[in-house]
Amino acid sequence: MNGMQSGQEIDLTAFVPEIAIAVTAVLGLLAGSWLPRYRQWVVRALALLGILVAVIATIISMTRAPEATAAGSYTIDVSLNAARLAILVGTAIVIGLASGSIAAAKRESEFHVLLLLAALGTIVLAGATDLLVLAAGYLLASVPLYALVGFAKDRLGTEATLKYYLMGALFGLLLLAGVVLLLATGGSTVYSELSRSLPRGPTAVVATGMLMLTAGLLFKAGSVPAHFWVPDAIDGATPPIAAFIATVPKIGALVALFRISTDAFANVPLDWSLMLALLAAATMTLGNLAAFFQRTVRRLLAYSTISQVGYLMMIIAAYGHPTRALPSLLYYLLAYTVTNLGAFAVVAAFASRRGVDDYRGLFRRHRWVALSLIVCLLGLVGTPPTAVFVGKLTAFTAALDAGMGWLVILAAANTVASVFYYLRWIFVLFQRDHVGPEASEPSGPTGMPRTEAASIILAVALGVTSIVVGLVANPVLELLSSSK
Amino acid sequence: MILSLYLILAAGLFAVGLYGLLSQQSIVMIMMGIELAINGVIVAAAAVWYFIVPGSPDAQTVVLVAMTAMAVEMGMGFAVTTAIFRARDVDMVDSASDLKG
Amino acid sequence: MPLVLLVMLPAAAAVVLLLRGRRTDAAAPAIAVAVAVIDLGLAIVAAIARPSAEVTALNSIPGAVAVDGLAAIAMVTVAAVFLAVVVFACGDIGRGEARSRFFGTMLLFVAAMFVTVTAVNIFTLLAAWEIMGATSYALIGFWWSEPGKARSGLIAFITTRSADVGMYVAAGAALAAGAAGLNLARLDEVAGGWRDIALAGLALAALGKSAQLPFSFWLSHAMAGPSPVSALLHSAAMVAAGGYLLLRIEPGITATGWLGPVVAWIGALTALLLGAVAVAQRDLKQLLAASTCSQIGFIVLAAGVGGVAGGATQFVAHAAVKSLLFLVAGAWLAALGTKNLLRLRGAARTHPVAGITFTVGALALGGLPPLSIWVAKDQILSAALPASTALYTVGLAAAALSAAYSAKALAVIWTRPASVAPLDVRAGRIPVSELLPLPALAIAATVLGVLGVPPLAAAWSRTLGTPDAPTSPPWEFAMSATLAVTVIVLVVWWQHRRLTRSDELVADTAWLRDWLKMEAGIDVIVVRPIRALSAWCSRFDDRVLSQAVTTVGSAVLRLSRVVNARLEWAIAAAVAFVADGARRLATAAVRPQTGLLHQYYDQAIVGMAVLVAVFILMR
Amino acid sequence: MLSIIVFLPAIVAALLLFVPRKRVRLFPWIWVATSAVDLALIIVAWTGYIVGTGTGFGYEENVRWLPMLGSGYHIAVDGFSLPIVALTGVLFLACAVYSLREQRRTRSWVILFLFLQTVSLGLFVSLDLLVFFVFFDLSIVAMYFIIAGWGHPGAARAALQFFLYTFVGSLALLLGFIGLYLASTPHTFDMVQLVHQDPLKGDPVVAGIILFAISLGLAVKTPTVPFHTWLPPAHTEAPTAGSVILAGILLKMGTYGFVRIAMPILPQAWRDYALVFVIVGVVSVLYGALVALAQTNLKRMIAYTSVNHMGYIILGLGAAGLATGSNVQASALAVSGAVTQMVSHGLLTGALFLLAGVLYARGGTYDIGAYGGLAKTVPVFTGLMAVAVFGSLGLPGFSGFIAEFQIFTGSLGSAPVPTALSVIGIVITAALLLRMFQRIFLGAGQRSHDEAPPAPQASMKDVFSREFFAVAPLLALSVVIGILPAFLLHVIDPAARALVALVGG
Repeated sequence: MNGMQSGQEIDLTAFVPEIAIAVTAVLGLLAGSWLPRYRQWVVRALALLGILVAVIATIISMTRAPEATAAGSYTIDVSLNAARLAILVGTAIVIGLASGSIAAAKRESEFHVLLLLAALGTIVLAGATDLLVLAAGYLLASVPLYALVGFAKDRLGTEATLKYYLMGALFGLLLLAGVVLLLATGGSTVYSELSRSLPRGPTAVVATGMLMLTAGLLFKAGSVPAHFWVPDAIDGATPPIAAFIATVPKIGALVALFRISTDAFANVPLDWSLMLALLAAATMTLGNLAAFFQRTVRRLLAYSTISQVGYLMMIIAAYGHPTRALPSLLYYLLAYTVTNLGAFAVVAAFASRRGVDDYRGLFRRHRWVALSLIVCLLGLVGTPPTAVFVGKLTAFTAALDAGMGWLVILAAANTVASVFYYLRWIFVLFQRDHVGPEASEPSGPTGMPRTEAASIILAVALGVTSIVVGLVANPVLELLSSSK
Repeated sequence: MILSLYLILAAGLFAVGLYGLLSQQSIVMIMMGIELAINGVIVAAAAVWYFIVPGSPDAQTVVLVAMTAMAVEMGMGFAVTTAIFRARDVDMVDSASDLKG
Repeated sequence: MPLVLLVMLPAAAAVVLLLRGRRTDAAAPAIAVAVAVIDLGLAIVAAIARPSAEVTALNSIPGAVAVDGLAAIAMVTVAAVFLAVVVFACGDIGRGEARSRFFGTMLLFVAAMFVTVTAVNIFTLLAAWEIMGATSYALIGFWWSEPGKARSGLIAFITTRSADVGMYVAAGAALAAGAAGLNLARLDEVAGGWRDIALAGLALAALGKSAQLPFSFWLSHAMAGPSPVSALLHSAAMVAAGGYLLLRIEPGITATGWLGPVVAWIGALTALLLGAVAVAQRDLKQLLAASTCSQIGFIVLAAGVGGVAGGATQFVAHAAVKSLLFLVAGAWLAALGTKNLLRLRGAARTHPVAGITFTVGALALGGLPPLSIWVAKDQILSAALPASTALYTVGLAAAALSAAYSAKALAVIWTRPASVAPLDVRAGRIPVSELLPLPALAIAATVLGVLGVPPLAAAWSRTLGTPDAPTSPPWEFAMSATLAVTVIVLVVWWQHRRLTRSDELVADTAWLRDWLKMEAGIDVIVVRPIRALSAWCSRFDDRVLSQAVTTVGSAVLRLSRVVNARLEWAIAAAVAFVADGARRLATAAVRPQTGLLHQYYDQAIVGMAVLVAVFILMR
Repeated sequence: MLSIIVFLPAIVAALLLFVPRKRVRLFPWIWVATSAVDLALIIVAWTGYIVGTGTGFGYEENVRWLPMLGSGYHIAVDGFSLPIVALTGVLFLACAVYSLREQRRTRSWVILFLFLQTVSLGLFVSLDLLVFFVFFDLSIVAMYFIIAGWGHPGAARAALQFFLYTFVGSLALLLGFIGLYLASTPHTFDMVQLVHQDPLKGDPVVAGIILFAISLGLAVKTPTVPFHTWLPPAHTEAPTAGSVILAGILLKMGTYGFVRIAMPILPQAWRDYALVFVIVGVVSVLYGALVALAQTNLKRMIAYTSVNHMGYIILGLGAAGLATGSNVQASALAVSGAVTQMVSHGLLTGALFLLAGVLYARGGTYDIGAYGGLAKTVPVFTGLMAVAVFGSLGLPGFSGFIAEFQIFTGSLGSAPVPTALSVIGIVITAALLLRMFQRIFLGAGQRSHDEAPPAPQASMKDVFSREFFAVAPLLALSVVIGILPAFLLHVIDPAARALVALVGG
């Protein structure tokens, strides 16, 4: 309980980002209910403004020493700040992607508000060092997304949201149960307390509690065995939302998982690292294999995100060597956010093309988008010099350093396998010359809706970014490894 | 001694709920199962607070959080049910299986 | 400097001619002759001045050439023969032909030959050696459009090159043995197994080039080329180069101890068997070809028994003689359109110049004293005699055979054709340019014998830097001389009779019949066995040796097909198997994603339960 | 200086992306100009290098890129890289000249090749494992697009096979690099430092594993038996210029990796396992030759001869590892022979593939049996092919002989039997190349062939000037090296000696 004594009075300035988002959400809700439909862009602007503020605040707080506040239940350190940045930027990008499809739609403001709330919940997830905050964050991060997935209220959207919601409910239940079990055995919900008290508790119960708690995070991260919602939800939701749920929640969940592994579970006399390694192995393998013969790009990307989570879990499994693992994890998360959103941006730009084959000849008509798509996909493969390559490199290094050679070999094998389906997509981009005239295209060069320009610009920008981030990896890594 | 009784009760609730949500196909029934299980969790939390860590606010908060979760998910669940019922008037999960593979 | 010019001049001319192509066809002969003349002069200068040159090629291995006694002799010989051949070719390779390709290749060839004879180390030698082989391919296949010509060239090139493998190995062995810069002269200094390997490798390459057993067959294919090519290849260059190389490394060969006898025996047997083959031939060029093998065999024998002086004499003498004979044969081929002995009957009478010069050459070839080759052979034999009597006897027999075939050819060309259907004289006039070189060569063939006369012989040996050739006992001279003379006389007489007889002479007298008895006796005692032996040998040569090679070749082909089919398939199949397994797994991996939520629930819960169990049991 | 040479093509490519499509006819000429300028710069660098030290590293640039990972943008040239860099410049120029008439999507074609040129140059000058790996992977990507985008009908599959195969290799390579990184103290990816540290001196087991990983990656790229099965389809399906670069440059990345990374950084392990490499080399030599002998498709045949020629390189390098005592100097000869072979193979096989492309442009098929007696109709083409054939069968006066002679001579002392066996390879190679030459060009005329429709030969045109000026310089260069090898060998020699000093026992 010494957490209570410390930081009894909560320093609000440390929470500026969270507060900014929350306030923006509330304001957005209020404004949205007053504004006429054609003026709802105000809410969008408001949301972006709030995010901007939050980002600036985050950058400022990066300069400050890490601190545990709110009775030790919330820790503001480099991982949280990195997570904040990734989440906020990701959210902003999603807003940009959605601007085309959602503009002047009714309930636009709700869309943005829900998005902001989900982002807020994810941030909380990333910062929590207390099981209760974790649970709260989980709820806040999940519930708005249920609504967003079904936002279109169409046939597939509702089915997607149904599955997403029911899976979420189940794993939220497990998470709560886990909280209670750990509380019962550890006598507290603060990580620092738990790390001291858990080793003394009855192992079987502790083990069950740990896994049940983790189950919730696995759900958010979309990892085995809680991955079932990923393809269906991403397939059913609108592209911007798909991009969001495929990218942003994972950031918070994985940071939280790393945090809880190092802060709370480290001393438990169980091979937690091996457990995580097994989960990582299962996740990456299943994701890659399942992606092999996907015909629609969204499901393909969905499974590819699963496999990416597997690689990320590989880093978490190496939590024993935080000096190497933590920067690697955070960098990989940033890189993954940029690259994955880039790929989804292309999908959003050409929402009409669902199947892989619909992308035939894209290189011909939209050279830049196609190029950035290629960059992003090769980036997801881990081809240098994209950002994910550096991420994968550090990941492999960390895992090898932690003595998990087998896992690295498996990851390498998986990477090779992944080449197969990414290339299938890339190859289609050039294929036009082998098939007939341009008439066979769903949308001609001019036939492309004007509204998706934003997505196109974003796609190109993200493609460039993912290379730039790769080339200037060093300062980023230095920044990320400044603490711990 | 008493604690174990509470825990048994909690476990029972949890198990029944789990069985419910695994066996049922109707969305509403599944939600019922989830609620039951959460109730079990709440009971357990209360017991923990009373017998193991009296005086600590954590356990109480757990109860609160659990109840919030219950409420929120209930609301969410009915929203989803109505939505899907509107979209394709079904309320059974197995009749919503277009997304697969 | 003269040395560099000697090589560079023809090389440069060759490059020009080959690059310009047909455009220089007209000028090609003139250029070639000019180069040949200058080269002869340069060769003589170099032979006196004994220069040496060196260019840095590889690290620590220079490309170096130098002239010592042996090289000087060889150079002059090559230059002279080349001049003769080129002059002849001006007439033989007609206007229509791709002259600049022909002369260009010839010049390249001779440049390589010059480097070969003057090479100081194995690197230089091998370079020139291989270029010689490749150019010979181009020359033999000169008429590439005619079916089989190119193939003959290929067989020649491949056969010699597979022998050259020995030279590559030799180079490596020499370096491993530490012979500084792979110097040929130093080979005998270093000791141990590497030296033996090196020398064996060199010897192998040499035997291949000089068409010794078991490589002889390629030479008969080499006949596919134009006559000047055959003349050059067989007399002074390609084939002779093999013998020359053996002479050059003779000190090393003797140093190894075991290699000498092997080489000597190979040479002796080649001389014997191929000589017999020659006797059996009905085609003039084939006969000459076989005889080349057997004559070079003597050089090889000399190198084996350490008779460098004799070997060198043989080299020179044979160069003159054989180039002469080939040129005449070529002239007749061009003029009369045949090289079939029976149809050449009486050719000497219709073409006196060619006939006479041919006669001189043939007599010299037959070892008629005191002509050049007789002297050379005797020097060799007398060197072989102390080594082993068996060798000596074989050599002697071979000599007898060479007498026999030369005599056969002589008899044929001089025997007046049967009155009916004389081959029309006007059919073929031999152009002057083709006649020009013949007398000179004939004279050379005659007088080169003086090299064996004691005072000169001593000088000769000094030039070569070898101990004086052991002067053999008088009876040896006597015997070989008588042998040669007898055989020649007998064969000519018998052959002549045969020809005339088989034409007419219906009625004949008893005493003639007695003669016939004698003739029959000779027939039974001498001719039949020779015939049989030669026939068998030629069969052996054709069937067994060349067959062996063809079978080896086809075997390699078959093997490669098998490798291609089976192994390639196997590896590809392995890859395919992996891919297929991945495919199966992939389909399996999608199966859980049934789209039915309650099944997701079951799977998730079961998964969690398993995880918990594993996790608890894992510690 | 060096960075300019490396990135000039990429910069031009980037600029070209903004040039409107209307100007597409300019692109090939721009490419030619760029490659020419680059080559000129390389020549300047070469002379500067000789005039300067002539040994060790020249034009060194070391920029901190990822100090966190102990990796930097560290590039330089030395006796090993300089010749291959020059080769790269030459071959790309030749390809540029050859594709002046490229009609299909010229824009992407030119840009891809310029990009690939930067990648290749960058790989050969890089002194940092990560930079090396980056370029190694990018080369695969670029080549994938070239094969898949411009190849013959079966290209898609061949390209995928190529990509997967070499990508597996590159990952093995990456794991090996990471292993080296973790083994070194302080952790670094810098080759020079790694050579200096010799991190795994004391740990033969790990060294063996890492050497295995690295060698696997490089062997796939080289390729050696049994990792070569991607090569024939890739070559057969690739467009001509693609085949040239693939055979001339990309294959060298494997062998270059051996001399640049595997040998100097893991000398002890190299010594321990040298015999394996020798055997692999010999097998590749003989196997490649035998299989090539059985081919009826010209491009496949050339591809297999590549396997054979690469085998010599591996043999020489392996023998250098076996060398002891007096043979060490000899093995220096073998190493310089191996490097010479890289250059020589680049030139000659490049020429052969270009000529194969010329043949295909005329006859529409690579089937050797479909041709015959072409020498009548296309004398110049015949001459070029004859020179290329004789060159690549290792005839003296061509670079191939210089290379193979050095390899054989230098290796025999250390590995007598394997070397002697591999010498047989040159006989088989000679036989198969000449057989091919005779079937296509010599003889009475074209033979009637069942499978392949006889190619139109009466109407066959002789080489166009662009084709001639693409091929002839390569052959001329090969002859120059064959006659005056000193200028090349003096550059290679110091590096070879230094390497042998590291590896030689």
